[in-house]
Amino acid sequence: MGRSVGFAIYGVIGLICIGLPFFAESDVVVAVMPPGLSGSTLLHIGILIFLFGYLATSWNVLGGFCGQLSLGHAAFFAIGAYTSSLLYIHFGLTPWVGMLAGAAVAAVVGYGLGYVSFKYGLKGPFFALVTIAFAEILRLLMLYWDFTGGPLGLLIPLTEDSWSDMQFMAKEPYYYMAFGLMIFGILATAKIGSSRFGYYLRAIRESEEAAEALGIHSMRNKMHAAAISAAMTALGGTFYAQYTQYIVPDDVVKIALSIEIILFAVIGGSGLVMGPVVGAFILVPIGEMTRVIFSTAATGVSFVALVNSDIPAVEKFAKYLDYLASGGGGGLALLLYGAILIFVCLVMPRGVLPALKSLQSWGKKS
Amino acid sequence: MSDFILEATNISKRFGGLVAVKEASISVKRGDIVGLIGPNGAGKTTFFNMLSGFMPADTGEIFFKGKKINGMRPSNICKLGMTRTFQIVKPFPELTVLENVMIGAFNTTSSTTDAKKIAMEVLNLVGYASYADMSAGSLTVAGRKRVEVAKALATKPELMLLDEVLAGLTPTEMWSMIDVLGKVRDQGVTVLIVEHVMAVIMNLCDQVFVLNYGEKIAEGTPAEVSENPKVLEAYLGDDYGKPASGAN
Amino acid sequence: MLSVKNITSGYGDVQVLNEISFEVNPGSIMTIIGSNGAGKTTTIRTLAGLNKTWSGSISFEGRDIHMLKPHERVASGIVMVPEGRKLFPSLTVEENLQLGAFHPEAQKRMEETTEEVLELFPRVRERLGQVAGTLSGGEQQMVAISRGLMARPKLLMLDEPSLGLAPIIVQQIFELIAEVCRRGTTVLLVEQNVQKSLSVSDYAVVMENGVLTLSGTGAELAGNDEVKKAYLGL
Amino acid sequence: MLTVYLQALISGLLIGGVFSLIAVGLTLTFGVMKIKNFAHGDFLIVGMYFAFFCHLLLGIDPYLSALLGIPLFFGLGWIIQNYLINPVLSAPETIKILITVGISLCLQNIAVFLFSPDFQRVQVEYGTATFDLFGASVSITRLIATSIAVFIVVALYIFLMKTSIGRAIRACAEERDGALAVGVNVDRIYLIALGIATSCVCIAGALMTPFYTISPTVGVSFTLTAFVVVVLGGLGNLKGALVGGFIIGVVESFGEILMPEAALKQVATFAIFILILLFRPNGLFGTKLA
Repeated sequence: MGRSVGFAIYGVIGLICIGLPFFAESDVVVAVMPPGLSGSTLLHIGILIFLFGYLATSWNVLGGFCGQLSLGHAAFFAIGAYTSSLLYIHFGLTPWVGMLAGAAVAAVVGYGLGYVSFKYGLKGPFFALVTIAFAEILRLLMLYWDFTGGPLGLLIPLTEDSWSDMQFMAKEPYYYMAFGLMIFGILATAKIGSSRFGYYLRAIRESEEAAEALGIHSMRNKMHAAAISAAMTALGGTFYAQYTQYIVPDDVVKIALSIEIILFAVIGGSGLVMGPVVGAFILVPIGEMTRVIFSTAATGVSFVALVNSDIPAVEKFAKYLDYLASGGGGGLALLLYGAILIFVCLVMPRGVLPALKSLQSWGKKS
Repeated sequence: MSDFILEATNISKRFGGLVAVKEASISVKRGDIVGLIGPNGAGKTTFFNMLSGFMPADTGEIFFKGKKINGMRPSNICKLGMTRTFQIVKPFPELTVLENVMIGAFNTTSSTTDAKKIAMEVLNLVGYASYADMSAGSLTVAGRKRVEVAKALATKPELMLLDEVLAGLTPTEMWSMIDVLGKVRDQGVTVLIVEHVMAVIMNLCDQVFVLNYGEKIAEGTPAEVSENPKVLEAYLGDDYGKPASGAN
Repeated sequence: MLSVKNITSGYGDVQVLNEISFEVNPGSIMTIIGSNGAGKTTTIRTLAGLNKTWSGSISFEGRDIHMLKPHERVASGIVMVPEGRKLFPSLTVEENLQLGAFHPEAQKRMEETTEEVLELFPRVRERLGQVAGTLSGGEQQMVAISRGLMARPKLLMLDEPSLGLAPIIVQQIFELIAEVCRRGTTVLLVEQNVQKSLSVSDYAVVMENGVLTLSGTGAELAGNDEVKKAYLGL
Repeated sequence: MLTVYLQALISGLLIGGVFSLIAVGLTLTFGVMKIKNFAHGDFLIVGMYFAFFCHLLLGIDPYLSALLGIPLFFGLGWIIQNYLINPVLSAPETIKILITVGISLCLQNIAVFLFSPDFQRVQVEYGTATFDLFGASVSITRLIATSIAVFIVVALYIFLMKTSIGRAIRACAEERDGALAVGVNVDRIYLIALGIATSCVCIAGALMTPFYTISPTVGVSFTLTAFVVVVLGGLGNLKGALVGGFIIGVVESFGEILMPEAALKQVATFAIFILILLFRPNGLFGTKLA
């Protein structure tokens, strides 16, 4: 009963997602949207939801199912983005193949990172620290290397609309690709979750010793999880590179990206197939709406100019309040994410999805 | 193949200055239920950890089915047919009872359907099938211990090492667990059991080894061991049997 | 002095104690004996406030204490010497003792108490400057008891003081416990070592699987076949 | 050539003390509460902006505001421990880490919201003053910052070793149950410990303002640096954090001249970090507090 209701809800949301591009520009949708939002931004938000839902789903294989807290997944994202882009720029290789190459590179790196970390028994916060340090090293190297374009990054040469080059002027094709990516992520993790491998990962998460006693080679399985998770994340990186057609290290390997990926998974419900997707569906719109609504900040007063201006203190303060009311210096979206993360940790540590489920069963009982 | 499924000779373990196990030897005959007893802190769990591969032995050799298993990782030892339970039970708390047992069952199959079937058989055997869908984290101590045994049993072991599966149970729970252990033996599984509750050892075991301060102080049938003065002393204090002096 | 009525307690959602009731009379040594896993440690931790009292009541000198926090119970005069001693291993013995007198009342009289305690435990005096983690098991147990006494308890609760000690040391420890009681501190002892603990106890109860099954004076229980059965299953 | 190395050594030592002060707070949190505080470095910006506004609005010297701010810094740590961290102490490790990640996100973005992501500077007249030492130039502000930082670390060490509260803090770090048994109010000790930890970082932040640009995101890299120092010195080891701070300071400044590009200096630091985590997880000096 509960299960079929769940499937029905997912189905309806899925259908709305598929249909959205057809009515994004319709009068009804435009009328209910907050000011400043166009149909195209709506699609952009959709793409971000799917992409982040997919990335969080990829992270979930290692972080959720297997319980190894990686705080450096942006590294794999960047490997995916750069590998396919470099192959495309230098050898004209289609990103469709490039993305597989990126996934392969990421898998090897993930496997290696897993090997050194797990061989020396790094767990919990220490594994997290190694993954952050690894991502930071990669970021610094990418800023330095010539072949990655250094701080200027890579610009993907524009062609006309082309499926083989994975390039389009319109948003719709990207929208459906992102949607497909997310569906692929859901199906892949669902398949993993119900297989022996998935059971093994959860067993390792809950007690590595008990898992070993039952014949589970914990190290090997953890490494497999790291490789799969890394490869899946890299696919998302290629998509991102093609979508934005411009990548720089400070966008694709930043710590904030790693944290956002985890955020969606944890807030939605890590270790569950749908948890990360639910997290992205809840948080990305909140974040993006906040950004859109308060985007006026950029055109408003500059904080530095205000502070250094010679006007009287009272007037200065009044102007400062105006500045805050228009969104201050920004950051509200991430501030909200942080606050929601804290709230979830304190109140529903297993995430929103399990909380909703227990609410549902509680409702049935009473 | 020798009669003995497990043979450990002169194994020792030292932690810093403390010798937890000192040159202890044990041999377990195929098909027996063998008890390993001793007062708290006698080194029984350390002994178990060495046998099951969770701790390397400092000295000595361990043979399982004639194959030397020193240095093998626990998962490989399990694949060979020896599994263990933990004194402080380690259920997978977020998983259901059935899923817990399925994880053991995956030792011999990669199919989820088969694993489910094996797990249900085992749960029926231990009399816990009706709890299959409960989450393991919500069970009582008795329930957790049963799941612990079921998980191990589902790996289809030839030898099971059970670490205090009865401690903390009420008498009723205890007797039903003893019943389970009898059924396990009837399945042809050899059992090596660490236990404080002596009643079990007396009723169930074919052979008993007694450890005290890391050394083996006695071995034999339960009847022989319970008459052994060294054992009485280890358990009840060195002047047991003399009239109590009282506090006054 | 201490009156425990129908308490239940446990860890997480696992219940260990099932409606335990007993009393401790002032100036006496009372012992709870039982095998491993019977719930003895849980009892002491519940009395000390480290485990929550799920139901029932604990009153100490006529005052309900089961709602008090651990440090408030120490201040009211109930002090625990935990199982496994739980010394602060990299602190010196002296610092361990000073920490024993942490609550303000005890801190005021620290010098006086230290003298009294060291007089009782001359071995501890010899080790004052040494780091606690480097002591032998018996010495550590003495420091643990001394640390407990530093709080000037009215009731001292000892959890398995004989654990892991050689028989000769066990003998010494029990003699010291009897001496502590003679000097005016009531003692609640939890032990697996039946014979030794019964020999110093005024009164004892047997605990099995979270319930109390037998009670009597130390001498009565020492000769009891039921006790032997509970331990050896004979 | 030799002067270059001497300069690197001196520059490293001059920032090392500040690293130590930051790391000491982290190691204390680690040792006492077993919390791995991923928000630790972000408290740096609290101290920085505090000093910035004290200087801008009231004309107070940053060194004085480092002192004046202590009640605020301590209170902030106290409140965060009480309302956010104490409630999750018995939760799974992941939740304990994630809540500090949440705190980090909030601190950073509150600063972005209130003060914009732009860089700020505290302009003091002695800001660029230097003196010459064997041909290498020594920045006065860095020298003062490191000296005060080392002074505070030593004072904290004495506090932990000699006072009754200090002993209780060490007791909690070593053996929580033992501390409960002797009647230490452990929850309260935790509040004090995080209060001290945040104070250390915030003071370090204020001390850095005369020579370091202020922005909401500077904290992140210091969180990492602090973890490097703490792991190097031994988790929960105060002396280790003091020495480790100087080692990492020197490593970074040598990295700056030896690596093909100055920006890569942290690659060396992080590489050392990973190697230590793998091969010497107890650090150079073991794991005991103090």
